Amino acid sequence: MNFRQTLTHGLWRDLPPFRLVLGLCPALAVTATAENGLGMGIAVTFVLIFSNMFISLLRKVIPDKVRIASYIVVIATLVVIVELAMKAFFFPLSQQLGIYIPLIVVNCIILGRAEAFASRNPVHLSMADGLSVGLGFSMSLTLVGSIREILGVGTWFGMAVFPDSFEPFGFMVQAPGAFLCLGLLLGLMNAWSRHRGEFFIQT
Amino acid sequence: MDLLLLAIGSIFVNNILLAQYLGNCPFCGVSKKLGTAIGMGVAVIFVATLASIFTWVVYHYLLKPQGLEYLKTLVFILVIAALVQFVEIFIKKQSKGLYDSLGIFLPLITTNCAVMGIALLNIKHGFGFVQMIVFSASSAAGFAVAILLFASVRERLFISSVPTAMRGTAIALVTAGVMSLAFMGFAGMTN
Amino acid sequence: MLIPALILGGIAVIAAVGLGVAARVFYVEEDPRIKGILDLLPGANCGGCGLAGCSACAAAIVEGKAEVNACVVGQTEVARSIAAFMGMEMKDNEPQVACPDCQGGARATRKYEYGGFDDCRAAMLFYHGPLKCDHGCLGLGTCVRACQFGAITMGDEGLPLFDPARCVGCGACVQSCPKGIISIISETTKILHWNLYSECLAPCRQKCPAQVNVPKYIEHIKNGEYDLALLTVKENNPLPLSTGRVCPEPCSLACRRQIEDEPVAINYLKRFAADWELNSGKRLHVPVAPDTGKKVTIIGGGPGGLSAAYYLRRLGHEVTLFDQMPALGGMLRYGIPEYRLPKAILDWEIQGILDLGVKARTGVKLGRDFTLDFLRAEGADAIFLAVGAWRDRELGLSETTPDGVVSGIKFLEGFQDDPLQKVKGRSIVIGGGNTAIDAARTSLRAGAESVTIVYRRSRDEMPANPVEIVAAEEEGIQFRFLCAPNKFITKGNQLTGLEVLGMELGEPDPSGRRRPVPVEGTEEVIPCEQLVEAVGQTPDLDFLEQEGMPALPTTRWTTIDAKEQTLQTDVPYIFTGGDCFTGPGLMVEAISAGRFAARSIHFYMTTGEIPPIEHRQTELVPDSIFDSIAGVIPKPKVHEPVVSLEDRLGTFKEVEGTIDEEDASYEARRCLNCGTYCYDHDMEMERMEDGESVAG
Amino acid sequence: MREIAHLVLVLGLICSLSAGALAYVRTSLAPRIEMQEDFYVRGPALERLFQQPAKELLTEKLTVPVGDQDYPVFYLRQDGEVTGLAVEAAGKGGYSGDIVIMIGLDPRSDRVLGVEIVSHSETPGLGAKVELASFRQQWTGLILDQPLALAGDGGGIDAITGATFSSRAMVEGSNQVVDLLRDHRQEILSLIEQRSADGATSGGES
Repeated sequence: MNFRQTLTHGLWRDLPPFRLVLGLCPALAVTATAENGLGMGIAVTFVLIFSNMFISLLRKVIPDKVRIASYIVVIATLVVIVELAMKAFFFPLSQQLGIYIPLIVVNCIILGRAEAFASRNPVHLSMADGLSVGLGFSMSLTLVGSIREILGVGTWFGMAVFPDSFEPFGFMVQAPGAFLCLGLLLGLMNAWSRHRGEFFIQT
Repeated sequence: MDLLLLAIGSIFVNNILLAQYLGNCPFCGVSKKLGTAIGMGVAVIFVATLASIFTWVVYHYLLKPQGLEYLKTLVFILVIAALVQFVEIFIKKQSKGLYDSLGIFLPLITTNCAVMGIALLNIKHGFGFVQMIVFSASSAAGFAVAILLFASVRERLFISSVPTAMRGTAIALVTAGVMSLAFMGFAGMTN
Repeated sequence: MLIPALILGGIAVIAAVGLGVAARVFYVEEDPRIKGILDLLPGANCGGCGLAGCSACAAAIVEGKAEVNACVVGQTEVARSIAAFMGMEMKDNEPQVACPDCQGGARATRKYEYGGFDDCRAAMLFYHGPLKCDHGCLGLGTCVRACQFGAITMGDEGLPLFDPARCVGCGACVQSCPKGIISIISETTKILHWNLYSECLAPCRQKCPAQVNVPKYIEHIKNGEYDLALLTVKENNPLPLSTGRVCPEPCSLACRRQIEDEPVAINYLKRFAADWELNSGKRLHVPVAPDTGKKVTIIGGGPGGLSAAYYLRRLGHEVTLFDQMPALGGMLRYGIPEYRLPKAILDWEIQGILDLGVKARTGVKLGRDFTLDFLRAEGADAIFLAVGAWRDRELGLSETTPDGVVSGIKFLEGFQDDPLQKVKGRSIVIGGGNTAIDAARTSLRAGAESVTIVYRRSRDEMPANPVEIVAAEEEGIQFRFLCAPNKFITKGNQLTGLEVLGMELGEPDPSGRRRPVPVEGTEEVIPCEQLVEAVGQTPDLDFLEQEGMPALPTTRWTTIDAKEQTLQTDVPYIFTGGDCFTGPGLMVEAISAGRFAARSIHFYMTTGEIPPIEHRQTELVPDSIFDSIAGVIPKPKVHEPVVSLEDRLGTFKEVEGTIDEEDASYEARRCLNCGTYCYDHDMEMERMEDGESVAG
Repeated sequence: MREIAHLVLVLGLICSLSAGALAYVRTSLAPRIEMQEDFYVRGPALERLFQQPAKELLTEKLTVPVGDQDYPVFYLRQDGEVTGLAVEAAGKGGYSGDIVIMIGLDPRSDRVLGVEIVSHSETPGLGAKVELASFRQQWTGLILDQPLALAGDGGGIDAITGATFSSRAMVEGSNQVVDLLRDHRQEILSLIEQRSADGATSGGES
């Protein structure tokens, strides 16, 4: 992959979590509102860029046997930094996201990109990859969050989009709505890929 | 009585999978066959309880006295990863049968956010030791129940007519949504 | 800052040491490849592959239960490195695609109405499915759902349609089909395939010696896909131009349509497709497998040898053809006259085979110019003997052959060398086979005053193609049935007549035909100046007597002895087939033998062992014989354009023409697209709905 | 053995480095985090209880340790007299963890000024109804001299239908405050006196 492809592949071709069916937990858990989705997406993007960077830098130093453990430590460190920074600067958001912030550690996307990309590519490409996948993830999460917020609360990023007479479908902001929304979006995505004649793999 | 309520509450009402969204990757990945789902469920109960005990001890007797609570994420993931790997190596050597039925699921659990999530929730809720054990085991049992039910549904789903675009994970998620809706019905139980 | 660093570092050290020690103490022996693959996998343990984590995935790949691209996270890069690790580099393998083997499906008769789950496997649980047909498609679309690549769709007729462009050959559909109809096949498997009793075979396909998938190519013609139709034919028959002209159509004798009206003119359709390629000006691309490095030598450039050469080449082997005659084609060239098979067309067809990379050496005769031991020493991994049956049988009416008497093959061969030679006076041809008719019709064209065919049985027993007999009658050839040659009448050494004896039919002989018995006192002399003895041929096996030949056993009919199941002779690397193995037979039988030998030779050279074919279909499947068919409206078959009688005499112009596209489409629509148990009875109704007028 | 030592060394080093880095980040961000926490979590509750801007109130923070738990206490002083106390307590036993409440009272009469929810993670539409004013109204005006209880348990607080669990957690939290006041009232008041004396001195100096 050249630089441009690296920079764009996460936006459609490998768009998480739709194309890469990974990182479902945050996609479900924190997308009750568009703001939460965006916040989570930015947090993941930050971790992705820097974990890719450090792992790419360290890829020649780390012995193969402890590479997964080392990656986890690097990722976890970055996650804790995000956690602290969020508390210091975006406190309400950090309250909303709760334990899902520390759980970024076990988000397969990050470890997956680290192993599949950063551990075998130079720094600038790895960071571009992190940015690309991270942006794709933020986009998806914001989209799911927007749909759920608009239908479930009747607002978008806190702004009212429906007249007062609108009775929101409360269940959209709860767990069932999350599953349903993500499932239907995935289906839509598949239909679109098929329409465009692309192959799609999913498990 | 409180403990019983806690257990029932965390199995049904606050089901870790269907209400807290934790552990969805293996939920979608490993729920295609009932047999695999059972193995995974049992393995999660075992590991989650064990990992919770370890992390709880580390947190309360190592991190907290030193004022290092903020390191819990980092420490927990290390402890869980090492623990799981150790248990895997141990079981593989000691009991072939146990390894085949349970052990092979162990690596999958390291990055299962349910396990890490339960460990973190224990701290967040400020549970005591006994509460912690009850909560961990029953939350993991909640995971097992959900994945078992889900695998049964998916086995049926496999032989039914699903629109092409919805096949696979898409329909699985929608089904999970319906199940989650059903689990909301349990909310009245603990009141 | 020091304390946290110490604590965390300490935890890490303890964990690492603990694990290191544990890994030693609790070490378990396992396949080192698992470890190798595990190192290549992302190690995220996400379960995206549907397996229990990366080590389970690695183990599954090693055991072959998972594909090298099982990992969702790793994507192509990881898949490629795993493939490289497993020694399965993407060498240019033949593409493998899924292929269904059922044309019937929903139109098969039902045992009961099924209203359960829309899933074939579920339906199978109830008395093996709702269809009477054991091997037919249930049409519930389980394979459609199993395909991850959108290569299968459900067609209008309740049959899945496969898109080879999208198929990646993953085999998910094969596993999902409870009837085992779908198989993942490459061109190689198609060539090596032989019809089995357990398959769904239309009667025509069962009867065709070359096992051509007749309904499939007719279906393609119906859809206007002439290229696909021809490629379908070429899967089993490399000489469609020639067979399209001279084949006596055993397939159409079995055509189920003749229960209602006339059989489908299958051969006209084949000829139409073949001529379409000829006239299109360019050849269709025929896939050839990657080179195997094995060498095969084929002796005999007739239909059997050409067929074997074609298929062995397509299987990736290096093939050299040897022929004693100056040009390839064997009996097609030297035994079949120009007016039936123009030489230009034959040349074009043979060139197509040579273009695949088959080497040919003509004008060299086994035994005279080279020996089998020599070929072996030259590096041939296998030898295929397809020397045909070139020795004329003789009646032995006199010790010396008078002037004017010639044997059938010699006579016809002479016209290949000099097409313009003339036949003077009255001509008699003895015999009732195709060679006799060919000789008679050739004589007529070469200027004979009159031509008489003398045959000792009646017309019904004549082995020649009925079409040929009719054409000969039309052209004015006289027939003397129940009439046996008795004595040459000569003047000096010149023939002046033939004394014949009347016969009558007695008890049936072992061949099932009634034995002709002479009737006393019916001698009669037919005056003639020219006489062709066409009373049968035998293989010329004199070369076996030469030095430098391995000891090959022969039979009492002077044919080469070989195992019928494999066509392998007692010398393992020598195979035989065609006329020199069976005695004189049809061209299409020789073509079939060529492919069968190619199969055996391929297995012999690549694996050393030739797997026997279980349940090989050798005669009609009894269930496929119907005595009535419902729902078919009679419609006459098309007729080939023929050259008028006036234009035929004196020239060797091809007599029969090719039907045009419109007729081909009409004729293709007459096909009932049969399976073993089923046929397309909705076809007529459908056509009426289309508003097309129903003729006849 | 060398190999294992190498592995251990690398892993240990990475861990130590990251722990060091984190400790640094943590130290530099700690004051901000605490401020943010107080402002967003406690601020709104305090504002509603005392009808005064949170910024000023938040500076008047005491921490009362009881056992292994710290109770944050805020106060309002008028004319040298403490006219309001706000005590925060974590009510145990909600569905999804503790319900942190803040009870405002007038220390002169022990009359409750109001009860506010600081944080909770209850189910929206069910347990989250503890936020409703109509439910919290039941506390206002009560005198906190004895433990409270739900009506179902023989007390005076009517539980929210369908959310007994959450309601009980609220009551549990209130009872912690009752205990705290009973046992530590003097201690708290003297702490406040001391703090305001310090503040007055420093104020006088400036």
